[in-house]
Amino acid sequence: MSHLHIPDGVIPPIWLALGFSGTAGLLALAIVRTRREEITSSLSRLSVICAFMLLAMSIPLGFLPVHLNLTVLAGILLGPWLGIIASFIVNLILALVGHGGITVVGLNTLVVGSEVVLGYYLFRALRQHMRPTAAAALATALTLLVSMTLMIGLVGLTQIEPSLLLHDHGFSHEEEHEMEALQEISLVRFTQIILPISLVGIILESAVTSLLISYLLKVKPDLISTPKDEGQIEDEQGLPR
Amino acid sequence: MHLADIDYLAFRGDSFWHKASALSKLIFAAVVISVVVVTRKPLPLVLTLSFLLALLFMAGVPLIKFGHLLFFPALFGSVFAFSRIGGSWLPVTLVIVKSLTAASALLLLIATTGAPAIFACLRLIFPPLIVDALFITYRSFFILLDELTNLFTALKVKGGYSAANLVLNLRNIAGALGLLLVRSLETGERMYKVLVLRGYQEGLRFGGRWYQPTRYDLGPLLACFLVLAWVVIL
Amino acid sequence: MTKVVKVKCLRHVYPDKTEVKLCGLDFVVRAKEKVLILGPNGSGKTTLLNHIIGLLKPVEGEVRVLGVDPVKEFNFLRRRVGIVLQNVEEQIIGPTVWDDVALAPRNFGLNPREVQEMVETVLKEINIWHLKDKIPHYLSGGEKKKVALAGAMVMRPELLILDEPFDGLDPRSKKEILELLRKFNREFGTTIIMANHDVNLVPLIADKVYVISEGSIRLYGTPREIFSRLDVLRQAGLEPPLLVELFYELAQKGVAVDIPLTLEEARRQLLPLLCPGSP
Amino acid sequence: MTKVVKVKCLRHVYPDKTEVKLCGLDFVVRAKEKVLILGPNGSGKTTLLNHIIGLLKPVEGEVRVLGVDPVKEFNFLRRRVGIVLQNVEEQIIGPTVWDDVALAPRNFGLNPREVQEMVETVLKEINIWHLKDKIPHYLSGGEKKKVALAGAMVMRPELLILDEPFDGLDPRSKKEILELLRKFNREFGTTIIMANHDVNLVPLIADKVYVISEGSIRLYGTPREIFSRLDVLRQAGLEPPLLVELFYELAQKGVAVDIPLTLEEARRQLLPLLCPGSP
Repeated sequence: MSHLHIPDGVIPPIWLALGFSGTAGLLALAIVRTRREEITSSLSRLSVICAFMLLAMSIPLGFLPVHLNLTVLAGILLGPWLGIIASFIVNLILALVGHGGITVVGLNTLVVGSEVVLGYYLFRALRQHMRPTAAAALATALTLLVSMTLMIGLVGLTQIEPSLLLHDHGFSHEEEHEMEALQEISLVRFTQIILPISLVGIILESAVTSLLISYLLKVKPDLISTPKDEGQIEDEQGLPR
Repeated sequence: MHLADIDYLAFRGDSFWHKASALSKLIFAAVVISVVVVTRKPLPLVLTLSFLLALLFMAGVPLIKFGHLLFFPALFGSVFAFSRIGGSWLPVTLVIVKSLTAASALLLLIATTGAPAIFACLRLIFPPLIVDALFITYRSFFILLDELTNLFTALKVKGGYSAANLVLNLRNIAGALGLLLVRSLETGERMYKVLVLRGYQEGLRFGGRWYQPTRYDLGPLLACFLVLAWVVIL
Repeated sequence: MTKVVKVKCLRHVYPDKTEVKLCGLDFVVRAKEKVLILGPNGSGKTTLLNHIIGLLKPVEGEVRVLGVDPVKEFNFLRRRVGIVLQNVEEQIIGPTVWDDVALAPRNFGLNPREVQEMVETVLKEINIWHLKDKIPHYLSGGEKKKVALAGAMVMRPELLILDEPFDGLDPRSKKEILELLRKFNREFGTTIIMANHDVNLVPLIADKVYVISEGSIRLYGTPREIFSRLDVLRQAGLEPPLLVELFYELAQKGVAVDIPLTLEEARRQLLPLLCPGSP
Repeated sequence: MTKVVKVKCLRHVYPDKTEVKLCGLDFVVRAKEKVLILGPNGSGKTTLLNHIIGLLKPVEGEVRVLGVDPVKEFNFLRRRVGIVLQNVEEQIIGPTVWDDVALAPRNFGLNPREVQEMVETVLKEINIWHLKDKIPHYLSGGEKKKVALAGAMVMRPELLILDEPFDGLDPRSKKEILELLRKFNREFGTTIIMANHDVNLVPLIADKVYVISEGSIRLYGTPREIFSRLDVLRQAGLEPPLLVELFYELAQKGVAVDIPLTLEEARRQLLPLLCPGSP
């Protein structure tokens, strides 16, 4: 489960604000890093990968209520810093079409951004020990498991909201007590709803990421490299800076 | 996600709301969203939602076609609401109304405003690199969408896509996506060349005359006023 | 002869409300014919083909392919109709040439041995057996067209439909593809429908030609009949071949020549008129 | 006349170790010429153009454009050379036609009034002023070509480079683009270099033609000179126009005709030979 499909008005403002400030900080760092490298090349690559992610998400997979996200793939192809920018752009565009609330973009960027970064490093580490396709599958599965936990944690953290909501409207004390009692169970309930869908999603996502990496390795092996290697290839081509 | 359909609607429509400038519509959307986040009063929220639905109708947005864009936020809203609040209906309804209201406000914005005009306004708050990337992502999306459509047609005519056979679909879709990925990266390389040749400087000044106010801006501004008024009064 | 395709006064409305109408003459293709649909870009050629393939459903009008409605019987027709779409880059999906050509037979659930045999046969027929393990992405434009053609012909279709099959090909590749199409038509009796905007192809491949412009089927006939109506061709935004134009003008000046379809025909007519001494 | 471009025995090695060599004749373009590079797909046309543009750096050989090394003086040349690449879709980057055409002048830091004026002028010259607020993905192929041409011409370059500018265009759009190129050349003295594989274009646009095949510049000359060497053309995998071929054969049979470049020329030569009575 990559991004949170949480609509606006569910999560309390304080968390939204925290999400946005965290994202703003990360983005600022990422932009500074990107500008140190070759910006035109980064920009075009970043943009097509964002577009590709958006398209991959829009493909119907049949009857399943999940869609592809390909965040780990984005991490592998873009590296952590550009990957964070990509997370933000994709989330912003998704939010504009009502896929996840606009106020949740900050939090979502943090969740997806963590997937991109984690995916990138896991893939790099695992690649030393196994075939790249296996590394991609494993990196994706691990990353998504971590991010799912993160998300459930986040929902757990932010769940004070409904009771706040009730206080304001002067509901009876019985109802409030009922609420408090329900709080702990509710996280479990939420997990029960989300978990099966997420697991199917994780399996799909890992399989597709691995297949795509193997396709890329066959057709354009030079594209799966760290951004630094790329710069060297371009120098050889004599592309001007 | 119907990005392309919405884009089409934004460019072909010519209602009074289409004619207002992007900035005024963005302000209206921002006002509604802030109301959604901050207020807990049911009546103004329901009023705002009805108002938005009316505006969508008047702007010629086919709600039957884009209804799912409102339905999904409502669905996810209710998943969260039910899992946390349980059976009491009022707060659950409130959460659903909130998600619907916010989603309607965004739908009204993007179905009547070309994405480039919105991106151009975002220049006021975002760093140039991000805005440039938004513009080029938007353009790339449509270039690649054409390719993806062609890939799917090719799959269909070779019997490679059927609603029932998931394994077959996945295998073929992965192949198509692989090709699309390679093509995307190459498109990126070619765009890079084009940007270099045309002297790219950070901060593409795209977006034409987005900031020019028109008399139609009265619409969104009046709407802002109305929404704020009933939130404060009621 | 049996009618393989019949389209009667088609009207289609795209989701964006663009309307394409294809009335005028009926579009009829008989078994074993090679039919060329000529028309400028945007005249409705691809819309017509998409209806025949069954990808689009007409708002009005009738479409019959091999006796059935192509929208309702989409899956039935998929095994019987081979299709080469316009953008060859975006229809070669398999990671290798072999995989791509095997796509359709695998999708139709044939067993591996059959698939193996079919793919081998068609690759050899098209003379691209040596490419079988190549990655399609790195093939030349002409080779890609051949792979797409193999993918369309692998199921041995009765009807082969090609949208702009010669666009972007250099003369040599164009010739090779033309030769292959003629061969399939001759040896297996494959009916062929092609859409194109290049009038110079008419004498090279077409038995029958339909001229489409602005959503109307304007003209139908053999190449010779088509070339005797230069006015309609020009009106449709199509340039007649220079050789045809030259002879048309000569004929109008009173020289006793017919419109030639080939260089050979032109020479045979001119030589005796010019130097009576030569054979 | 000044040499605008000079390329001498080029050798390039791509990152994947493919080597492209372009030796043989020197490639020289003089000011205000319209030069066509003819060759089949894969013969090295695009590689040659990329070196002239400065996108590629030769391993061996010399490239001079407007007197400078295009790789070293890339920024200097960018304002003076307009470029239309093969894949027109991917070079329209702006969200609207106006924005896209304004891209280069804005990037080069011109003030908004100048930009406004330049864009307006070029859009009107190319007759696409009415498209100025359109979104690129709703344009037709021909319109996209024109937008790309506007983007290349907006800075009023001394040199305009086009890679396969007519691919996929129908006759009418082809004619319009040809007319525009001739106009720019005539009115502003723009030097034009085009790569193409369609021999039929030679008489329509080229002052000088280079024939490239298999990494070698085989032939150089005026259209008439090129057409008198049908053997080299055929060897290079290029089909001479039928009209040229007809007259070539007539001449070989002893008929006193020259190779015609246009229909008009052909008719003027034939008519007196056929019916001495007519004017």
